[in-house]
Amino acid sequence: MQNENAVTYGLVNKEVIEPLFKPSLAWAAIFAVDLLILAFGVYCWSYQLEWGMGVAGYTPPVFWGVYITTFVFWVGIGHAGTLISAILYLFRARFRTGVYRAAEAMTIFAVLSAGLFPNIHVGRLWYVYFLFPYPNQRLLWPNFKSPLVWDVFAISTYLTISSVFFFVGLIPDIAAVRDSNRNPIIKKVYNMLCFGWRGTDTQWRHYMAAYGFFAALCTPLVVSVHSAVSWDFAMAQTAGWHSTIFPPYFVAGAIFSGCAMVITLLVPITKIFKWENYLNILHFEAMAKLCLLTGFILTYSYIIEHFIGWYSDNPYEWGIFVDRATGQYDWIFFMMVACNCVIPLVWWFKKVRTNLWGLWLVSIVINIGMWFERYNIIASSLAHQFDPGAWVLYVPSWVEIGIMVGSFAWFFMWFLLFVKLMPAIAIAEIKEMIKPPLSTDTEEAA
Amino acid sequence: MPSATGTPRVWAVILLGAVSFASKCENIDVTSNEDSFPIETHSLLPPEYPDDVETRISVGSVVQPVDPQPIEFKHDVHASSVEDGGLGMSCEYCHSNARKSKHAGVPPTQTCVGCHSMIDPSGREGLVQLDTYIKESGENYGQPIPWVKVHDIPDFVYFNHSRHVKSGVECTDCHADMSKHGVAVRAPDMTMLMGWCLECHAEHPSVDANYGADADLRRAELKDCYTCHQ
Amino acid sequence: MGDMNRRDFFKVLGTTGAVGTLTACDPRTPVEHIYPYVVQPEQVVPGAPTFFASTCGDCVAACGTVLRHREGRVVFVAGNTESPVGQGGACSVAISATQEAFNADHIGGPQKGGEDVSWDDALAALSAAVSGGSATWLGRYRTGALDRLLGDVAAASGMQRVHWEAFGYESLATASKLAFGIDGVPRYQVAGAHIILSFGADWLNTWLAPVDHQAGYAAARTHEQGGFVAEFVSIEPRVSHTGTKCDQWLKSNPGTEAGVAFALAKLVAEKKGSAMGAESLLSQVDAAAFASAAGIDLAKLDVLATKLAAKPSIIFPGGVTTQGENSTHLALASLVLNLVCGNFGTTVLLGAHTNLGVVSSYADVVKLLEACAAGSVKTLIIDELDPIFTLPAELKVADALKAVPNLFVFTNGSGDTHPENATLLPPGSWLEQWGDAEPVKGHFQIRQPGMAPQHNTMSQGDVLLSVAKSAALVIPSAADTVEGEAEDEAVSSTDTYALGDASAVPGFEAVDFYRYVAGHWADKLFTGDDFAAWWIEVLQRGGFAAAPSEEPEVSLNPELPAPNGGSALSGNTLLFFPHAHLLDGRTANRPSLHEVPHPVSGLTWTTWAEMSPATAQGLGVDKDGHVTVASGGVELGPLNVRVSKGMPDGHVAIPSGNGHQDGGSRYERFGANPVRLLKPAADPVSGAMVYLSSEVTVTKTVLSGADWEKYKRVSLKGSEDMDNRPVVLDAYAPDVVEGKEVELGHGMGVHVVKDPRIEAAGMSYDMYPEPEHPTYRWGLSINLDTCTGCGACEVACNAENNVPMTGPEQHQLWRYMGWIRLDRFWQGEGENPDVRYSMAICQQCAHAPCEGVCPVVATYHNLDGLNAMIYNRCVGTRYCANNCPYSARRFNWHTYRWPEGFELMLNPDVVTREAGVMEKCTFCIQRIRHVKTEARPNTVLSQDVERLTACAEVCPSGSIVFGNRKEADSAVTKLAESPLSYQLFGELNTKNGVEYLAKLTHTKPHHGEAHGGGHGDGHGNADATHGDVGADHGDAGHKDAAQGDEAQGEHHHNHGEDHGSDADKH
Amino acid sequence: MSSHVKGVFNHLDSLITAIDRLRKADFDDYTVLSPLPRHEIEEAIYDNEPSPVRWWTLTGALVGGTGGFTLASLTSAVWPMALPAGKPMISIPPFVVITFESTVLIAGLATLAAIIYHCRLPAMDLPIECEDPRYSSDRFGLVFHDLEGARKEEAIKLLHDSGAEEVSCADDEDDATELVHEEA
Repeated sequence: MQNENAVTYGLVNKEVIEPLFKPSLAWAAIFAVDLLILAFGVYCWSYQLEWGMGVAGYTPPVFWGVYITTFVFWVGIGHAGTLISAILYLFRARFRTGVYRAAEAMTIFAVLSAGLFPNIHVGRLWYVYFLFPYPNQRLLWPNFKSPLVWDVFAISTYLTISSVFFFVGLIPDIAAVRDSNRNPIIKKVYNMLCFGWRGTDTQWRHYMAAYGFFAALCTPLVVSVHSAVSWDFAMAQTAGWHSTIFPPYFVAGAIFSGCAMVITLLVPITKIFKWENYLNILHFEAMAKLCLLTGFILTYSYIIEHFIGWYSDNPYEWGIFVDRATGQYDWIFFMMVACNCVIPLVWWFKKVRTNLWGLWLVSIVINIGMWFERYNIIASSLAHQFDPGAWVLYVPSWVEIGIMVGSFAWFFMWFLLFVKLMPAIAIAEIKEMIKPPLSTDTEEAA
Repeated sequence: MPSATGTPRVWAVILLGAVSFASKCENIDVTSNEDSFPIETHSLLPPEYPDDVETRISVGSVVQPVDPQPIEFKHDVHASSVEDGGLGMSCEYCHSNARKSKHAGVPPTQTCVGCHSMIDPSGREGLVQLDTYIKESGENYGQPIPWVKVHDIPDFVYFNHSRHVKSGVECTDCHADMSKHGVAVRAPDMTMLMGWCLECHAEHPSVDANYGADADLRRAELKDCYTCHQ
Repeated sequence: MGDMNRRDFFKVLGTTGAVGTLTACDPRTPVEHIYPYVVQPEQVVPGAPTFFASTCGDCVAACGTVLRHREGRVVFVAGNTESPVGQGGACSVAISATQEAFNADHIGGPQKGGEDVSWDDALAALSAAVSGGSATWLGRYRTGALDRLLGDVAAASGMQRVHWEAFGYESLATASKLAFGIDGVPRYQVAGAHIILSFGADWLNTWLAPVDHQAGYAAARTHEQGGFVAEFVSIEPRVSHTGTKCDQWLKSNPGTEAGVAFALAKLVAEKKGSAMGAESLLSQVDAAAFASAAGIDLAKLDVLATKLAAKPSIIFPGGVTTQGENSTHLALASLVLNLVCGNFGTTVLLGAHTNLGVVSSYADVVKLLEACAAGSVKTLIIDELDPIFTLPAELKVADALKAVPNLFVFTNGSGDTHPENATLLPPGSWLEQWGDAEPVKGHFQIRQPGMAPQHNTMSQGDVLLSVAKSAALVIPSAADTVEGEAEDEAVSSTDTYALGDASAVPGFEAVDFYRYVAGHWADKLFTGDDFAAWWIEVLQRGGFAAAPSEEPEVSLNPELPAPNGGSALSGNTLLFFPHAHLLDGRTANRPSLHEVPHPVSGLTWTTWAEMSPATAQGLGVDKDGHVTVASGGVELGPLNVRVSKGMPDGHVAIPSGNGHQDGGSRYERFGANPVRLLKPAADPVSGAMVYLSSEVTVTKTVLSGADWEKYKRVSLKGSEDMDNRPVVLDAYAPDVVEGKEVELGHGMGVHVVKDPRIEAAGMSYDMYPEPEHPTYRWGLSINLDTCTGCGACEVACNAENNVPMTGPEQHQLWRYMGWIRLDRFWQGEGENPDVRYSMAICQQCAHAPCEGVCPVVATYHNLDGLNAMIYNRCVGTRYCANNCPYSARRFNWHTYRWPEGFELMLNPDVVTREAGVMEKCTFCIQRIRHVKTEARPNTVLSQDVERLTACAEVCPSGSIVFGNRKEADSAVTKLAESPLSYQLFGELNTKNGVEYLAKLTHTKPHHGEAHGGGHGDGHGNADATHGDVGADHGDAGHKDAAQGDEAQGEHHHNHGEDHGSDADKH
Repeated sequence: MSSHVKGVFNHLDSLITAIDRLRKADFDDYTVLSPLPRHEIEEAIYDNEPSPVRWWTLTGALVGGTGGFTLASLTSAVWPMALPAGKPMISIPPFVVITFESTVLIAGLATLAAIIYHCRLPAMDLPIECEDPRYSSDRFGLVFHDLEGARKEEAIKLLHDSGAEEVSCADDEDDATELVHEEA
């Protein structure tokens, strides 16, 4: 808090809760457009369900494409939230407080989007329940040795625990919203949502203990989820995927893209809701620095990946890396390197990373770059597999692009609803950052 | 700081990028060659059966009532023992392929004619029904009797009657004791679900009887998915 | 049974269930019925197959076949191992015959002007026309009973017979007649040849008896059989499909092949010191002039002649591509060369020669058409020919046919020849007909129907008999000789189907063609006492071999015309070549033959223009481009471009078979028909059609929008070469023959460095032990040397396993569903094309990458060593397919269905798959299950399984061998132990069930190749390859490629460089 | 009906003072309400005694871990002949992932259960004196739920002395409601 002395407990409540429940015309317009795009995405999916997976541009042996690319992209986005809220909570990083609620919400919605994609992607959606372990008369169970089942476990655990963590964090703030609102229906609903929270000493005591444990549980989970996603690739034999570097590389990439997405989302919100008291250039700069760090890890991973491909003298490995850089997908490779390795370097200049435009634009570039990184890994490796007799070119179809765009609309739908219905800044925790009101202060002032 | 004039420009750039990417998209026409290369759709709504298709309700393992058969064939009269007032015929007299083929076989009209040409049908409904088929078939080889299927094995299941019969599995181990039933029925426990097959697939006493020392291996093989799935 | 008619016999038992997908939400399911037989035939057991021996009727080869019959329909066609032509193999055309019978566009019965007419009316019209005299029969080559019946009817009615086929053999027949006085063409027995020389005949795929040739070729290339590995030299302007198997390609200028053959004959005669009676002919040959006209170095011919003089050889004549104005001379020259080399009686047979029946020439057909146009032909009967499609546009065949008052066309509805004025008479497919053939002099084969006619059809034989009867022709019929009750009884008691009452026709008792055939056989072939027993045996075995014909003493007719070596054609020539599957277009109505990628180009559902890289560059097109080819005002295009290293610069090659303009079948209208570009011309000696003279202009076509989408075609062969990856390894043939240490791949691929200490310590490289296989470990051995890329395995696999046809739009996205991907890698350049075929299928790995990643255990390793795939458990995550290094899995992107009619050809033992399900090769699990079930409770199988899988069963060259690797003495185990055997991408250690045998090469390998990018110094010097040169190069020291270290890698490099410089000096 | 005493504090230190005093005076039926968690309050009331939530988390983790591993192993054993990719029936590396994820999942859910149990959620029937909108904004509360007579007086005095901004008491619900209104 730059000016934490000027902020009082009451002011926090007022400023954070004020923008809720009053949809502006702009908000309504954006929400309407968002719903339209989402409807198109839903149409694309139903079209695909009706006609079969073939309406997507899959070109065997490219069996994974835009859907898995977008899945990994959203899982990656989903990383920043829990990272910020859990790991930074344990490390007591001060800049976390203003950012974490929105970041966590972003996580949940990103994982919700990500969770759609395995369903969109499978050939027989109507049998997708086979992937879950449940007792059945056939005595059949999933294959716990498959990375996809690890994914099922990792993603569903991550979604469950993050949601619980997110919701537990929200309870006192929902109570605050309830108390500040006069509408009896909202009061009633929010009272139910916060389980009648009143902030008694017993409640706070167990709450805080549990919150610490959640943070502790989420921390390894953050690392494990994207590692599990990376194992989808690393555990496969496919050249360009089969690499031990993948888990750290993917986790770094996830944090990179997640932090970028936080910047992308929070810069406009801060401006619109006038939350400079709680979210300001210092927070964004800290996020940008985190991006710079993870961006460097990512660049290093790219270099190492290519170096090992060359050094191994394995024609398949090296073939794939040469093909990525010079083959039919060279422009994707170029996008990836430009957006992830080169352009973010402008954040080394303090002028850029303390300028909201500089932050916002580069963060969007990073998000685009990270999508292309996943596309680069998935499509190019599969289009250029071991057997030269099966080398193809995969181009996505409009159905795939429609569903991908629809997933963004799905994500933003939740986020738009969230900022209007829930306090996007953690009221109680902001208060913890503020010096508590003491009788001595009053005396001094007097 | 974001300004009012800057925002549309940014969106325009993003939109342009999206459009240029989308223009590279594949457009897959699934319906262009319906005559030559038909593709079936999976309707999101329940299928609509044309009026001329008879349907019946079938929910999972629930034992369904069987539709009326064209002839009210009395299994009990044919199959129950002579002491019980039946004819004591063996199952394989009519279902004669059970030992030879994967289908047990439904007898040709010819088989019925063998005895029923000497039996006066008058007054008995089932026999009258049969008689019309025999008369139709007779010299002119008329239409076969359109029996209604009682058990429907899914297409992806490989089931071979002869393997089971030759191994010493009795007909009544799976089918109801037809000497006690009239028209063909489904035994209540014969759910035709995988779990039901598994109940005795590796456990049936015939495994020990037939394979002796190799029985353990054979039991494992009997649980191989490829034993029953194709 | 005596009173049954043929339809009742095959009355269908309808126990096939509905294939519909049942979604979970709707509780209703259609009621299904069981329709039992009314009278059950004794030999039919519902659910069990019945087999009928028969004879293929799709080309002159007439291979023996076995039809698998299930519940009233033929579901699979395989080769008959008892047949000398074919020897158990079957080609793609024979296997796809079910698609002819069940074709949705098959006409339901006789038609006139698009209207259905009754057989009675059609036959009455035909009888009236034939008995009116001056009828002409224009049809395919026919042998056996039909030939005899035609002869009888012709004699009695004055009918004229013209027997011609596109891509026919009139030049060779004329040359044989001219040189040796035989009717028919020689039979080529490749098995004994050490040197195989061909002048453009596509003898492995479409020419004469390809299945037979392939079996012989495989024998000649297998050193275990003869102690040698034959060397194949191809002298032709373009590397044909057969030419892709050659060890040396001598590129001739188009039109000069006859000269090369004459020059070689002269050189061989000089070396052998004897011209075997061709002295006067060869004295007129100027070898140097002929060689230089052909653009081939005389020294190379001299090397070749030395080999021909020293070793047994076989020389094939020219084929369609090289059929120019002197095609008879080319055929003659090849016969003379065979004579000089001493091949008659060993590899080239004149006694048991190939029998084509009556052979008329293209000139005869042209003459007939002129007569038609002039109105002097009153009655024309066309027997399964498609003259409008297969004759040049300039002849205006359609107009000529319209001028015929009584036109009758035997056709099942496909093809372009169905003019308005014609009466179409559907004969049905050969799967539904009685008949016979005499493909080789002295060898007789029976054609037995495998099912009742699916449509209202009547075979040619039956039609002719009916015509003879109603026209009351008195003909010396074969039926006369079926005398006495005994033989009559025999024919009717064969229990195959019963005869009706014999109608009393004066002097003519055979009421149907079945009886006629039986009578013919009784008359010609039967010598014993018990006709019934003999006949049953004939039907069971599919034929009858009379005593082998004596090989005659060969003497060359001394008065042969002066040798015409031909001259190189100027300008851009159209090199017309037959499509491997579509032949002259007669099979273009079978979707499966379009669906299977063309073996060399990989293109499907299209016609393409093949050109050399330089030509393509000159035109500014690449493999994605399009061109238009024009000649004499006829334009053909847009055609897809295929850039091939096996093309001469400047010329363009276009395959036949595609592009019916008015085709009766929906599957015939793809692509374009290059015959339209040809100018009508005939060889003056034999009257054969000239395919080689047309000068064409090629222009680039730029397409956009919908046109681009429509003509955009993707070759289903990924990379042109192996990109230095160890897919198809090679071995140096002389090393193999001499039993030396064989080094596979010559340094190509990944060297897995293994530490000997690990094994010494008793440790394993594997994290987990190999799974146990208690009884069976099914394995397949694929010989990539004898594999000719004919594609029979692909067609058979698709037919056996109900693989859906997806069509051109889906192919643009590579969604070909066939489980076999026949890869073609063009490794070499110039004289050594070094084309390698690889049959990529599921390798049935013991440590399969696909299995571990399936989240629902839909794929797993079973106790028999199979990589099982349970379709109904599959959710469709497609992870397995991503993880398959062999890209062997196929995914059902849509619920592909079969057009109406085609669902009848489905194999009832295999389920069809719905959208979202992964599928792949299962080693024909339904067949494995069948043999295991037959043997139970024993585990030792009661039958030989070497050819159990569909691909192995039909493979004409026997390159695919199936078996149990747990049995030490099974063929597949022995092959796996061969030093030539390797596993695909063995360094991945997936422990495959499929083993490949390396391709053998007669080119001394260069180690530099492996590291030098594949196009470097290693190529283009085939002259320096055989025998002495380079014999000092590294044979020793490469005991184990797996132990190769850095130093050895360098060693390889040095050899490459050394050799390269040697070659330069040479 | 209860008779409660309610003190509203503006300052944290005053609240802590009040808690310390009333503990010395042996009051035990009181509740402290605050808009944010402050360690000072917890220390003052519970003397740093750790919350029992940790046992829930530990139990959940142990159950989840063993459960996950057992589930994976036992289900693999149902089909001993269908072993994918040659991996043994119980392959440790893949099962470690499952074990880890189920550990976290069950531990997290157990912790959630702990909150619900120990915080007595849902807390819809808290005494009326605990309901004050200011407690979630900028005021602290210290309420006694059921005091009579002298103890009540003592409590009121104690609150006043500690620096409570406002002290009120009521004998039934209506009064309490009134009090709230007064504040507003």
